[in-house]
Amino acid sequence: MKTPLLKLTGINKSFGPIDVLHDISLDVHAGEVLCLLGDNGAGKSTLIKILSGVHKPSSGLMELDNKPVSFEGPSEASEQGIATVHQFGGTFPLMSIGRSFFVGAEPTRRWGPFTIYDRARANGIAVKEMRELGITRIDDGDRLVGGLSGGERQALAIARAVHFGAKLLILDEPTAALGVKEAAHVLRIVLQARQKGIAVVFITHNVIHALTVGDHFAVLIRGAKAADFRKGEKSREEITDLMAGGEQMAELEAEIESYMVTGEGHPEPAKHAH
Amino acid sequence: MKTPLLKLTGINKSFGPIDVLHDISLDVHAGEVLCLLGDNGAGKSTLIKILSGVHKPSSGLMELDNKPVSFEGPSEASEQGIATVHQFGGTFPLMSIGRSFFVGAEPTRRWGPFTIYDRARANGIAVKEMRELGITRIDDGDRLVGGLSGGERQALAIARAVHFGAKLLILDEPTAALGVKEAAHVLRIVLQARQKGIAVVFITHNVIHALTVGDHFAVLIRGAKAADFRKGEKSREEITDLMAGGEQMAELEAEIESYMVTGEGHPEPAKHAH
Amino acid sequence: DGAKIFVIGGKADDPFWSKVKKGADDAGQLVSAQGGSVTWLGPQNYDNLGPDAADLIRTALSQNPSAIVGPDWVPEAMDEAFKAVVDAKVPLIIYNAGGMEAAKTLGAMNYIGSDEYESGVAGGENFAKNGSKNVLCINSLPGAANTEARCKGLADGIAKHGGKASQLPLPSTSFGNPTAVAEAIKAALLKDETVDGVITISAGDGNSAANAVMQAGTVDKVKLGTFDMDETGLQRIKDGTQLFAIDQQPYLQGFLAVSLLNSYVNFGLDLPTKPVLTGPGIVDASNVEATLNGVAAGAR
Amino acid sequence: MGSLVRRPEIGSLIGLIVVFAFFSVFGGMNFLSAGGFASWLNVAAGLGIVALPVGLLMIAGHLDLSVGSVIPASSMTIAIVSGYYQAPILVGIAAALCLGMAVGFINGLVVVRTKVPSFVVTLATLFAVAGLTLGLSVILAGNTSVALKGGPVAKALLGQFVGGKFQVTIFWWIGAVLIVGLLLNFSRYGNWIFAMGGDSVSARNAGIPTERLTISLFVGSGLCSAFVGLSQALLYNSAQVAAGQSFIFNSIIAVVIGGVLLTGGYGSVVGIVLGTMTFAIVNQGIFYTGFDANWASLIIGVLLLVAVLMNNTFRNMALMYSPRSKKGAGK
Amino acid sequence: MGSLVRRPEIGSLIGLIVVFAFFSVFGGMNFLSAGGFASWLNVAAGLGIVALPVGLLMIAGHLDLSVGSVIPASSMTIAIVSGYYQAPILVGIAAALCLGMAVGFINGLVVVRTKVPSFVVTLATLFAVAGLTLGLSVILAGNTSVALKGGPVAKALLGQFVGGKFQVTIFWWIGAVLIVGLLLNFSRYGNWIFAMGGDSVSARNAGIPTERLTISLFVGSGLCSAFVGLSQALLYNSAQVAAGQSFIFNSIIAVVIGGVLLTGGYGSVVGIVLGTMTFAIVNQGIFYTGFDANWASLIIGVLLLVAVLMNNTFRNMALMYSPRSKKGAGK
Ligand SMILES: Nc1ncnc2c1ncn2[C@@H]1O[C@H](COP(=O)(O)OP(=O)(O)OP(=O)(O)O)[C@@H](O)[C@H]1O
Ligand SMILES: Nc1ncnc2c1ncn2[C@@H]1O[C@H](COP(=O)(O)OP(=O)(O)OP(=O)(O)O)[C@@H](O)[C@H]1O
Ligand SMILES: [Mg+2]
Ligand SMILES: [Mg+2]
Repeated sequence: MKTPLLKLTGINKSFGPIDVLHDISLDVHAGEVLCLLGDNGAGKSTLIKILSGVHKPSSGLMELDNKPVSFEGPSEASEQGIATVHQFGGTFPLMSIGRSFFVGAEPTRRWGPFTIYDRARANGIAVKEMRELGITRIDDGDRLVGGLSGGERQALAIARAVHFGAKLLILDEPTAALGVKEAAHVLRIVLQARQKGIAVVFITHNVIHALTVGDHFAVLIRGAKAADFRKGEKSREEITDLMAGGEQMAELEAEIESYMVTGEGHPEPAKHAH
Repeated sequence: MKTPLLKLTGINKSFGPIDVLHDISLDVHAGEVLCLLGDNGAGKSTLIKILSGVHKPSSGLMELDNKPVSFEGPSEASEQGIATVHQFGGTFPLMSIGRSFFVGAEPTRRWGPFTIYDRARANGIAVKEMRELGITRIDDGDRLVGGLSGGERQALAIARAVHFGAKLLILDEPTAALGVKEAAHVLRIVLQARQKGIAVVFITHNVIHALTVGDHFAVLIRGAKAADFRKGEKSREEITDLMAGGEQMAELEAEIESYMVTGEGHPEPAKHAH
Repeated sequence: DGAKIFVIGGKADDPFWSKVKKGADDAGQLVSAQGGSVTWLGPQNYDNLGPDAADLIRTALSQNPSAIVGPDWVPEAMDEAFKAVVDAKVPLIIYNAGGMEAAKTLGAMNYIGSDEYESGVAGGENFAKNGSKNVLCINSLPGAANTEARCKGLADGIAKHGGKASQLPLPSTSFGNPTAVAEAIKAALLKDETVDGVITISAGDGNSAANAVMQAGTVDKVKLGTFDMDETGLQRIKDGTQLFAIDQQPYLQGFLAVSLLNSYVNFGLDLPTKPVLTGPGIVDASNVEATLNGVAAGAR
Repeated sequence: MGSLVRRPEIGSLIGLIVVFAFFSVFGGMNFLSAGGFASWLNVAAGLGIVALPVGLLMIAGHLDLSVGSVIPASSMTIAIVSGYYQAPILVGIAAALCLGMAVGFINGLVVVRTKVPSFVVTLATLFAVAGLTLGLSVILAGNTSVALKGGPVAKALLGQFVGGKFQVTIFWWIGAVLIVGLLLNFSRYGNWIFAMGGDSVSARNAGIPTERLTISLFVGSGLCSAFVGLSQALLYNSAQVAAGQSFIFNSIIAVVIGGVLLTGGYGSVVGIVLGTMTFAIVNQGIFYTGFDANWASLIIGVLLLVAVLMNNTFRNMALMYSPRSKKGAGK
Repeated sequence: MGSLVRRPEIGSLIGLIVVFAFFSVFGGMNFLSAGGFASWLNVAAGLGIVALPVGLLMIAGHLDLSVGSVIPASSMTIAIVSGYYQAPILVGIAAALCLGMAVGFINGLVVVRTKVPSFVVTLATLFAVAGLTLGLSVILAGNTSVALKGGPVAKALLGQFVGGKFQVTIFWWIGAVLIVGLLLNFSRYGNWIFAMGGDSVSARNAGIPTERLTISLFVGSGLCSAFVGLSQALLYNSAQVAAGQSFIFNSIIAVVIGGVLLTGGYGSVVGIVLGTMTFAIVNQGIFYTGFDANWASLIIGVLLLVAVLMNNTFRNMALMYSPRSKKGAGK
């Protein structure tokens, strides 16, 4: 097996007295999608904030390409080719689409003695990359981000990360606000990135999305790694139970189905309500 | 058929020059769940903002219990028993869970000559209602909302609406940020509300969630109502295509599956990647 | 122990009051040499001059003072506090504002100084003497008791000789911005061509006024005066581009008040001269040379 | 246990203790005497009555700069009505209070209707009211300062020194603190104010009458400013027109030192009170130290920074502190 | 087509036109003469040089109150160094500018390190620098006002009236506008400033060196304030200790009238320039009208409100306007 692109060993993280992550060890390989699964509050976002340099781990070792690293801030992580879409934010409502796309990595051109921001190029690239994600309604890179719908904004953040994710692309619930078509585009993009040899960390609460893109799965329960397996090693039901924090979902689902029966006839009762 | 609780006839809405909703007519019945589906930017949130009094329609008629209504603001709608969870916001990061839960409808008790805010009761109810949604880790209603995870906040907003939704409960992508367990709890709660005779408007991008709770489906495409059907009248594939804005998803899905094949073996290829 | 003397005065960064303070501090060196102390209490601003000063008097009184000096700027607001000082048998000298009148009614030992109003009158008379008929009094701090008194006195002084003076109150947005003050004065000069005299309530504003007169092209017609003075202004008097500056000899007000109280507390000495007048004096081309040295030392 | 230490106001309290200790050391017994206490309590009372509603506004996400001209305007109103025109003192008081509420109402109405930031709106009324005060005073009373003699009852209630040292406004301040404290912590309005400052769109969506609430808060701030103005006129038997910018800054400073977020959504009455006292002590304590007055501003600046730093550090520590050590992640 | 009308600055421009028209009618020929133009341009220049960096800071989500004491501190520095001690004028200029940058650096560092809101930090430095200026001036020069005679070169570059009317600072202002305009619209730093003001956490996550950027912006504002201070000293041949507190408010006002959001994230250089000019015209135009100067503040207040209302209305209209009528929903 090749050496992992990113290797975590015994990572712990606490905020003041609150321990959020326990002794997490994890490998991320180039050309593979790692699905990070877990209940609300399990610590997924906290873990990827450590990968992307937002937080520093309280203890533990992080190795990139076999060399120990410690990021002083997000800019160091992005210099190493790690691009992240965080769960919230990441776009700036009062900025134009082009500017928001390139924030922190602006394209420039020479203008006489000056190096100036290349607005036309920024807008062009931003619009093109959004289109790649199936957002075809946006043709003007000067529009303000604030005027976009929730899903459109999410797509912008993802497009940005895909554009800059040289080595490792981290997506924290990227499909949460997206419509079925846009979500499918994101899954496609993730698989394309994988094909290009980029490592992807993908967080989702949607089992189908996870099963569609994941090569490798890690499940967090209450801040500890509860399971770590490869595609095909566990059934969908087992994965669902793990995502629910290790609890049996069968009972809850039975209850839901009992309510559903009160409705007047329905097609093919879905096995898992997630 | 009974008269609808809420009836929209020919609703239009435009923001300045931008037309967002076209001639929408819709019935919402007590004791039924109406699933509002549609692509990103289709106008779903705008439509429910009209129902909840946030926006006024540019034209069209809205009838509640057979009487024409026009809400001057959200407070009038909530006085009529309409409770809404909007897509973003709705909780206040720097307020306690109990206060945030009861904002605008504070429980009070007598204290000598004064009527004072009943903190203990507010906290108690808030924590209990969160627990109903499967959020069992929260036991202190004095904790600040800002310290909750994304899903926990979403659950708080939903718990609040469920508590106050006397007649009509509107949920805009309530399960977007939730884990599988919490999402299942929300679905259960929706079905429970339906059983109690409450009307529910439910927006989601998740076909399975829609099929689980919906009695009635309305699909918006580019601001116009493209389809309006009851449970069982359309197949899951047809619904998925409608949710994608009327486009054929088959091609995109085939592309995704072609990428997936490059992975090393995977279980039961999911038919629809949504 | 020596005398513990409290001096109530204006803002420490006010050019006029910094000279009073210098006088008090210089006299204070002797006081400290004799084991006493001098403490300066001044308001942060002149927004609320009477009440703030009354509070300062009470603050001084709460520290077991041997003696207090203070100006009676707003008698209605401050007299109650001064009476408390006298009731507590603390020797009191009124200075700078109020006059012997106030000192008598309050039961103070003496009055030292000129008076804002009297200074204004002297300025008005001096304008009249030099042929000005229509004078503008530039008030960059309108509404404050001390600056209003200056402009009021000026108007009364010139009126005695048949001229007239009007006040140009500047909005608070201009305070402390010399350009805004200069441009306002220039505009007023352009608007009313009969104006043939300008006086400012402070030496700093005087520099702006000189500039305004220059910009308006009225150097020959408009005569310039200031309350108080600084080196730049005196240089103009020397060069002939400014007519005069009104001098109250603020240094002496602080110096004499502290010295007298110190001698009284330590040795029971008292002056029969009542009141002790330090001004108003007029500095013009005739006596500017002698004044310049004192100004350079921060005493005038 | 721990619930006291956990309160975020602990930060403001420690800031207050630091400056108090500083001046106790350098100001000596005089600072600690009744007169010394009166000296900063009197200042704190006037400032505090204004800082309370300004703090509420700030929690609700607004600012009110117009207090700086409402105070002198109200002073002049009572002085002109009851001093110059000799109307009964009650009429003067009513006129001054109405003036304050009217200015507040206009502020609130314009902010709500036009959506112009309250900073700009109240700045405009600051100038407008200052201009009106100056212009009308000169026209009506022919003077920029007017004397006022209150009757014995008015004096006793509003313009008296208790024990020759303590202004009665201190008691009014205590009353105001109780009312505002009740309002913020124990009434639904308190909830509304926090919600509005936290996210005004969500607050409106939650059914809070944000417009009415905003207007009420501005009226409250106008009322309190007018009260301070008229009580000063009664206390000092006179009123003067002046462009008072100091109250504007000072009230904002007091509120911010008290831990209220400038951006709204967070703050407490206890914090505002502690902030007001801290600021008053820093400002007045300096007179007890014997330091050269030339350095007063420097010392004030440094102490302000120290107080706020203490405040921030301890508030963060308090927010981090959790009553029982929570082992087990995800919590 | 339409791209000009769509620019949000159209609002500020119309606000400016309204007040200009007002004073053209009431101020008559004097206001429209070269002297009349100079009158407000001179004021706008000094204010504008400070308003630019203050505006950048505001877009980035910060405030700087310390300009109010950096200006007199820098005036005093050059006057003491080159006036009192007779050092070459270049040394004085350098000393004054260094002082400004040092204060800015301290502001930035403290804001970045302690996370205390910049309002409080710069308030503390406002007091501290004012105190230091007073204390040191009295110790060093024994005076609170010091005369300064600049040499011919220094005078020509910094303290001259072109044509006897126009201050050279106007040209420095134009230069500053060009530089800041370039910075904000055509450099990556502009992007960073907007992003930081919009959402500083996301900006940091996006790899922007927010700390360095914040410090640089404060240094810039210190530098510009110092420049204004020293040019005033050269222009008026003297320097006073008394604080230029009006600059604090005035710079914020100018920036806000120019459409910059007080909460950060939005604004433009053109807007700041238009706001500065509007404010200067309102302030100085009044002296060209025949109105009684007692009403100056009232008129300033009303015109400010009118200008901002115009501004808001037209900005919203401009943002609503879309070049081609977009039929078809969802767009
Ligand atoms: N800055 C912080 N300070 C204190 N506690 C925190 C902080 N950030 C996160 N937590 C806590 O850590 C836990 C894990 O949070 P995290 O955001 O990583 O969860 P998550 O797995 O991403 O959940 P979700 O699926 O809801 O997004 C939560 O209980 C949260 O309250
Ligand atoms: N206040 C507004 N001003 C201008 N345009 C708006 C406004 N609100 C929404 N829109 C536009 O209306 C369209 C519909 O927006 P809406 O938020 O209703 O979509 P949605 O169906 O809820 O999408 P999503 O699934 O992404 O949440 C979008 O194209 C959006 O840009
Ligand atoms: Mg998360
Ligand atoms: Mg939506």
